[in-house]
Amino acid sequence: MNALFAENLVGPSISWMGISPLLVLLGGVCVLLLLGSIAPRWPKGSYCLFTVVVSLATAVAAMLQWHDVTKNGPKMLIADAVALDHFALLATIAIAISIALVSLITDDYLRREDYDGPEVYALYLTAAIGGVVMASSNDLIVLFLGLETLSLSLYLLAASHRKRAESQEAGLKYFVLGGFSSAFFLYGIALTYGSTGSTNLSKIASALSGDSPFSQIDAMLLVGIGLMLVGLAFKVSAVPFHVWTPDVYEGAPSPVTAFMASAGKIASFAALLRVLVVAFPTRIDDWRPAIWVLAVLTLLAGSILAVVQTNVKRMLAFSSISHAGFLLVGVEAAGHVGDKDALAAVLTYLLLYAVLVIGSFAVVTVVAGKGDSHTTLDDFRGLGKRRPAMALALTVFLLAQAGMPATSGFIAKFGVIKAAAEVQSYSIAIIAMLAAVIAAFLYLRIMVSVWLADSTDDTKLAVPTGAGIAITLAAVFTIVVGVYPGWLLDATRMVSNLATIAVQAVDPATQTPAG
Amino acid sequence: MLENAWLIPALPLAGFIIIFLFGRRLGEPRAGVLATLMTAGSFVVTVGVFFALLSRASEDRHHVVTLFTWLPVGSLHIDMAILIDPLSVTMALFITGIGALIHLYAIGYMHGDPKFSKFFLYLNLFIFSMLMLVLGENLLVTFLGWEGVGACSYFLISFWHTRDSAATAGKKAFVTNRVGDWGVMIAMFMAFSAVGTLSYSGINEAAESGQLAAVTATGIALMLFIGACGKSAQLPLYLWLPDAMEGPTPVSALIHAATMVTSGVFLMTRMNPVLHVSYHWVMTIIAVVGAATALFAATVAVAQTDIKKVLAYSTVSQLGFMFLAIGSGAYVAAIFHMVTHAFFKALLFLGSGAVIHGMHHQQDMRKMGALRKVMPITAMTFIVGWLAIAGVPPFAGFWSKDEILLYVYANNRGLYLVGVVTALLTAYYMTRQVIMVFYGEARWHDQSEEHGAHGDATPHESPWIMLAPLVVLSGLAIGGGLLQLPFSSKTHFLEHWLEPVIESGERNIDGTWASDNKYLLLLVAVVIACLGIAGAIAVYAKKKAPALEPAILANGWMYDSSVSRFMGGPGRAAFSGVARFDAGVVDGAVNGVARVVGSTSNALRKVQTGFVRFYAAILGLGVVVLLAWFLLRGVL
Amino acid sequence: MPEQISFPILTAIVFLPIIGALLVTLLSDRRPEWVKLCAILFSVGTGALSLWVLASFKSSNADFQFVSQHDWIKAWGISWHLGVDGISLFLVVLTGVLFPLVILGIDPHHDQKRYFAWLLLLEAGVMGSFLSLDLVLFFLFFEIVLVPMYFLIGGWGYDNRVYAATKFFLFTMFGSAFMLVGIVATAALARHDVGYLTFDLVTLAEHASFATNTGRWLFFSFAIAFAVKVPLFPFHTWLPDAHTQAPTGGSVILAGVMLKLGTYGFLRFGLYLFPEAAVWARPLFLTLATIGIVYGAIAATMQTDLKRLVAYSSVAHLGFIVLGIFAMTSQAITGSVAQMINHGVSTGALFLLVGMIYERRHTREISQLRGIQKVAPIFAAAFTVVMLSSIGVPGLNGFVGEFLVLIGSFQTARWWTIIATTGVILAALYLLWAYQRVFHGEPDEENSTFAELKLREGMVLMVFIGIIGFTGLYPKPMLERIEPSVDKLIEHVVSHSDFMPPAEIMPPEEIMPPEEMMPPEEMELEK
Amino acid sequence: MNLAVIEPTTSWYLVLAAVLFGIGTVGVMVRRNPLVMFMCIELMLNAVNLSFVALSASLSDINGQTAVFFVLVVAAAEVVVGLGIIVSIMRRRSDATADDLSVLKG
Repeated sequence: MNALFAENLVGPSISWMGISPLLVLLGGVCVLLLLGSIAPRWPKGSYCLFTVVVSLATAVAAMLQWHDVTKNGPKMLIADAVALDHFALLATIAIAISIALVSLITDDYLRREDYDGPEVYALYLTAAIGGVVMASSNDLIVLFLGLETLSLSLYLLAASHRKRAESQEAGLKYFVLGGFSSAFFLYGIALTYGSTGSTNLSKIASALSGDSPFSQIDAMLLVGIGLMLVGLAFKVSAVPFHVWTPDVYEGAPSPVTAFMASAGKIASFAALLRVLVVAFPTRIDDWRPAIWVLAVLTLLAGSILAVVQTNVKRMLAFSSISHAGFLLVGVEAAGHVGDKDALAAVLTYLLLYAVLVIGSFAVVTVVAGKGDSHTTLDDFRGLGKRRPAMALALTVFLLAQAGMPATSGFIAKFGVIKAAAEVQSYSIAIIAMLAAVIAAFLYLRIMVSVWLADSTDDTKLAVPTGAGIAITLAAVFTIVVGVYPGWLLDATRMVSNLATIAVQAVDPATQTPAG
Repeated sequence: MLENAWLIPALPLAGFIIIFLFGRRLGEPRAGVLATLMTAGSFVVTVGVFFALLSRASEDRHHVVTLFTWLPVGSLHIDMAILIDPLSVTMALFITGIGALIHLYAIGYMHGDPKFSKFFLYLNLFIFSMLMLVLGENLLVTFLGWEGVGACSYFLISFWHTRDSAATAGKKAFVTNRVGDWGVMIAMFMAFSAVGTLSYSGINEAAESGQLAAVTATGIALMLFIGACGKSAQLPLYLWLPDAMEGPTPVSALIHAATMVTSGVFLMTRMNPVLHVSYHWVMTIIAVVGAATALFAATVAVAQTDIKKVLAYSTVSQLGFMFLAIGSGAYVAAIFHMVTHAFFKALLFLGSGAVIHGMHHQQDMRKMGALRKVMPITAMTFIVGWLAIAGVPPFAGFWSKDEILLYVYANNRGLYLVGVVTALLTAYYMTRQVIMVFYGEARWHDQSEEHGAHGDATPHESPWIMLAPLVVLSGLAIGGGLLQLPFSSKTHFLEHWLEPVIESGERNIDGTWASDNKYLLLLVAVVIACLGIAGAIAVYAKKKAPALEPAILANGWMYDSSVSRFMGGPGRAAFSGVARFDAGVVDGAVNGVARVVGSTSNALRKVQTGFVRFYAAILGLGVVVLLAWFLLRGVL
Repeated sequence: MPEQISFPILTAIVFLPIIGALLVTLLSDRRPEWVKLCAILFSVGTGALSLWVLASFKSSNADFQFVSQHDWIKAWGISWHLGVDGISLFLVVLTGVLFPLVILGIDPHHDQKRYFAWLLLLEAGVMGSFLSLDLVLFFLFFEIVLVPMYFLIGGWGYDNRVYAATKFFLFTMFGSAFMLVGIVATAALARHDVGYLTFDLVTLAEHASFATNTGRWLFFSFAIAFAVKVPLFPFHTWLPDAHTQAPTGGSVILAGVMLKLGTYGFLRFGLYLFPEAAVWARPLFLTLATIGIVYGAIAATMQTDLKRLVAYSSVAHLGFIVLGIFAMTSQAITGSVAQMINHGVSTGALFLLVGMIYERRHTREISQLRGIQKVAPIFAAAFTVVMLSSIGVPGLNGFVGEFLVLIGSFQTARWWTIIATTGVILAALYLLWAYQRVFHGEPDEENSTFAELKLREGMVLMVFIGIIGFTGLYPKPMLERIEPSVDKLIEHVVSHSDFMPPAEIMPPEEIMPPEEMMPPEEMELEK
Repeated sequence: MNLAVIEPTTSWYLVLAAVLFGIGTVGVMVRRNPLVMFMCIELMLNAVNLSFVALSASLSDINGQTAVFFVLVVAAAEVVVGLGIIVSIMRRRSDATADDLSVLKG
């Protein structure tokens, strides 16, 4: 027993460069909170500016690591607890970009609702930390920590609009259900640990690879996988674990919703892929059917439920659910061993969708007006007349979400469908496309009230700078990627097969003997 | 000369184009004059071509002028080409000749009509199309003309389109003809798939050389006959012709008596080798249909009171005669009758036109009578026409009708009987018409105030420009028989002339009882004609017997009305049924899907109750299901 | 091998309208005449380019010409591959000619800036779909055209426009949903044969070979999309709504070129990529086409709305095209391509005329119209010519395609053709009946003020009528450019399937072996 | 027989943990008071902790027990956040139950 302790108490070596993105974010949080509380109120918009800078710095740091990884190959950090590979870094970059864009929206929003202060930004950053940890974790406990960091920040963000009862309600719902589901997730970890003797994804994988005695204890493991799946399915809001999504998305402040739909989704899907692909490649036949069903349910329920909604925020919530379905199609495809395009496709989808959804919610934020309450279809009537440029941008986002070619949305969908088709899961691909047709109806409905319905009031809408920049950037990005996606795809294609490299990367010295 | 044959259709076309461009500016009467000159010019050219052809040996009286390639696709190669041979030239001669006369007549008849120039526009276009029809070197060029004349007849029937009856009649004519065109098209497809070409020479050679299987030939023949029934107003498609009388009278004379309606006969004659190789019952069918039509129409004509309707039904009946001839293999006789019929029927129509013109557009014969006093020349010429159609020697109609009956007798005595009865009726109803219009007491005085359109109330004789054609035509009606006299084979001018075209199809009746006793049959024909005339005189002039004009005959055996009742009733119901099916079922399915999605959505959204505990329950349920699956995997 | 030419003219044809659309959007609303001028300039420019293509097109060459090929999305083997051959040539020209006419001939009632922008974008999309030789590129354009058309119908249409536009959008998208999966699956499966992932049409068609069933599934995934677009019975119900609600310009374009995307797709992708499956599916599509012909005509007869009537007549006419395509004989397919053009011209003109009627009377209800020929004879004359061409009277363009389709189809699809030919009767029925009700009779007081054709309208119509007359009387230049590519396609089909083209029958002038003479039943058996 | 000799095996602990977890789950579903629901969640977390400990003991692997510490920290953090939210709601309506918070639905 003692020997065991002595041996393990030797602290693991930490490559600080490897986790530099995390450090940058952490530093940002600290500075923001300390200075924010010590120093008097910062000049207008500087919290936002600071957050943008931090997130960009994070992105830069991630890019540096990216090149390093490209040169020396992926590696494991901190006692194999954190993986440093293209997958993690791409997710990190995507998250960073989302924070930057979201903070641009938030700036004016906060002043409009007079909540100006560093807290929200700090929470964005902490959430981002959680997200990055989730995306790069190679150990279930670490993953859980990341997940909680992210979730706790999101609970608070959701409830952050103290004047709106909806916001409070959203916060509570999210909190209760979130805690509920993470309890399941944790229980799943425990059972998995019990049946494999480790919480390290790579070790779990090698433990299950057949030669070890653990491959016998099946039921416990399967329940473990199932429970973890529940936790993650909740996070990615897969039907039937989606119930919280519409309420929370509708209730939460619009920028926060944008953040959940972008960064939150990225992190959750990254985590889902890590767990399934890295830890359980040998259990594919168990979890792939489950994912298949979840995907189909999510696609259909998401797009069908959206049809009769009248609140744009809620509509976008449901649309985000059906997008989750598309992503699950990619996850299902990733289930096939040795298929790396699926991973790339999912990550690309996440990145592109993040930008789209932020753009859309940016417009919603502007239209919602003071009190963040004007979000019904009628409030969007005649937007084409009142703010042609912004209406056009919104149209671009909506068409892109509908998967129209020459927009990033098409590239995203195409990638996923391609991944599915290459592993011969045609049925799910077709279901996905048909769900997209149903979902298109909801985008059309929004466009109808934006362009085709005559406006109720013709008061010119003021578009604040930050939001304006965010919308413009997002729109440009959407079109550019849609027309010329080559560079992005070449980058994402480097996300190589997680499972294999994870197993390679484990250095045999740290292997604990089973038993 | 033959090289310039393209001028024949070109001149009327030129006339059409000029009037199309400057018609308004030309105005009356210059537009009419131009059109007439163009047609006359094309007649002159035709005469020239005729003599050029005559100067050749009879076996190489066959010349093709290719204008340009029309439809070249793969093995299908169709030229826009015209074929000069005895048949086409014969047709062209009387089309352009009579056409020119009727143009002239129309200048007078259409005097003062606001759409004067447009009338001649259509008329020239018609002449052009008709010439393309008869001169065409292949079925498709003929079809071009075939549809062209159909279109023109549509325009001209509904010329006074503000009259609903005229508009309806025009539409009816076109659609009914379309039914026939369906047959022609199918025939073309068959011919192409069997022979690989549509040119007459190709098809006919294939038929003569036995390359054309009897089955295919039969198919082609029948389909063409359907087409012919449409154009030449045979049962059951004759319906449109009586209504076509809504058009101006010159149109009735030109299109619905002399030329267009005979194109069916022409087509059958053109394709006679194909008919020859097809199963023999095809010919029987044609003969029977012809005979039936002839008799049917004759009976109907007996009871008509509209001066033009009588002539219309008589036209149908005479066309029936021509098909009877074709069915009996008497192509020469058919053509012969076609020509003579063109003469006297055009004459009669123009005469009736003159009467109508003189009566200020009164067409009801019951309101006429004793007109010979006020319009003597018209009366004279009309009487000539009457004698010709009644089959009184030595007028043209007598010879051609007798020729037909001769062949029919040799072919099938039953049909001969029908023919004879028809001839009798023909003589009867024509006499009736002449008496009602030109003899008896004048019944038009009481009409004067209603019809005082032109100022003076009493009927008046027509201007010379209308009478001149009448005179010329009556001359032809008298002498037309010279084309083909039965006395010796030397006097069979038409037969010799048409020899190269119809030799393979023409039936040889030498040595049959009929040909041996043809003078006896001549005598029978004369007697029949006289009987008919006498009967009519007895009834209508001497009032010896009551006039027998039952309503059923006046209404054409209720055929037309019942057809239109069917179309208006069940037919229309079926159509609108389809339309309703489309709106309800097919489109309903589409909208149904949408509705289903919508209601599903509405149902599902009820799950989003908003209660946290309920959500938690749903999560729990999900957990249970998911775990159930995994445990299932575990135990398996 | 198709020759590479220095100036990428096809790329220019696709991009010119896009640039135009952007410029139009940037121009200020306060100078409407500039906006219109800009729109006209760019559409005319595009038209001129397309005419240049027509002029310098090598008529006897069956290969793709003016090819321009560059990598676009290397990672996925998608390339910017444009080319034109006999099949697409005239569709491109038609598009190039139709758009300027629409822009010149019809003014939108409001927001003309946006209207023209959408219209130009639409032109780019249509051009792109006709020119692209890469599956994904084609899909891109095929799908992108929905957006401008959606906004044209929804923004400038009539009372029920939003419903119609949405129906149009979703219905078509439903079709392409299957096609996208089909496209990806095709490329993925062809990897083995081709050796690398590519979406290049030519490469796939020449090298890929699919297992019989796979090929059939793939074919159907494409066929659904095209069947909806054509539209083929029973996927046609979006068309009447879209046509009725669309603004005149939209209807003209929709009928003129957009429906052809479907039939063109059948030729270019259905037959070329999956010959075996296409041959196997012949009976189905021949039947659907024939049903469409008769059914569409019957439905048209009973319509009370003039535009709806024309829309259903389109269903019938498009049926002829599909019939020809699946009859797979040289005459039939050449005829189909010709019919695509001719239908585009005559139905386009018909919609233009109906639009003018609506402009004058603000109704499309046949029962509201009467006796127009008396007050507007020239207008009536123009309508008559167009109508006759649509009925298929010889000497006008409508006949050429129809006749070639039928005579070609009769070789391989005898009974279908015989039924289909009844369509010509019905066509006369519904059009003449409508004509009588609208133009004949005494005009009542609303109609007695019907304005005669204006000069500008007359100009536009003259172009249409000119094409109608010329193509009808002298189609040779058109046919001889179409045919080589068609023959090449048929050879491809024959060599990749068990399809037997009808035996070439020599006219009797040539000496022929007896067995080529076959009576109908034998032909029957041979099929 | 002698009770002392009965050694509770791992599975006992696991079953106990499972039962506790179940109670917690049901509690979340049935109770209306936010605080109680929250405590149920805490119960679930602790049930997990129990099973962690039991398993780590049976595996004689220290990592399981370290995990427990992390979980405790997380639970503490959740308390902070959760109470914060609940309090701010209560400040609005002192007698608010979870079911009263159902404005967002459909």
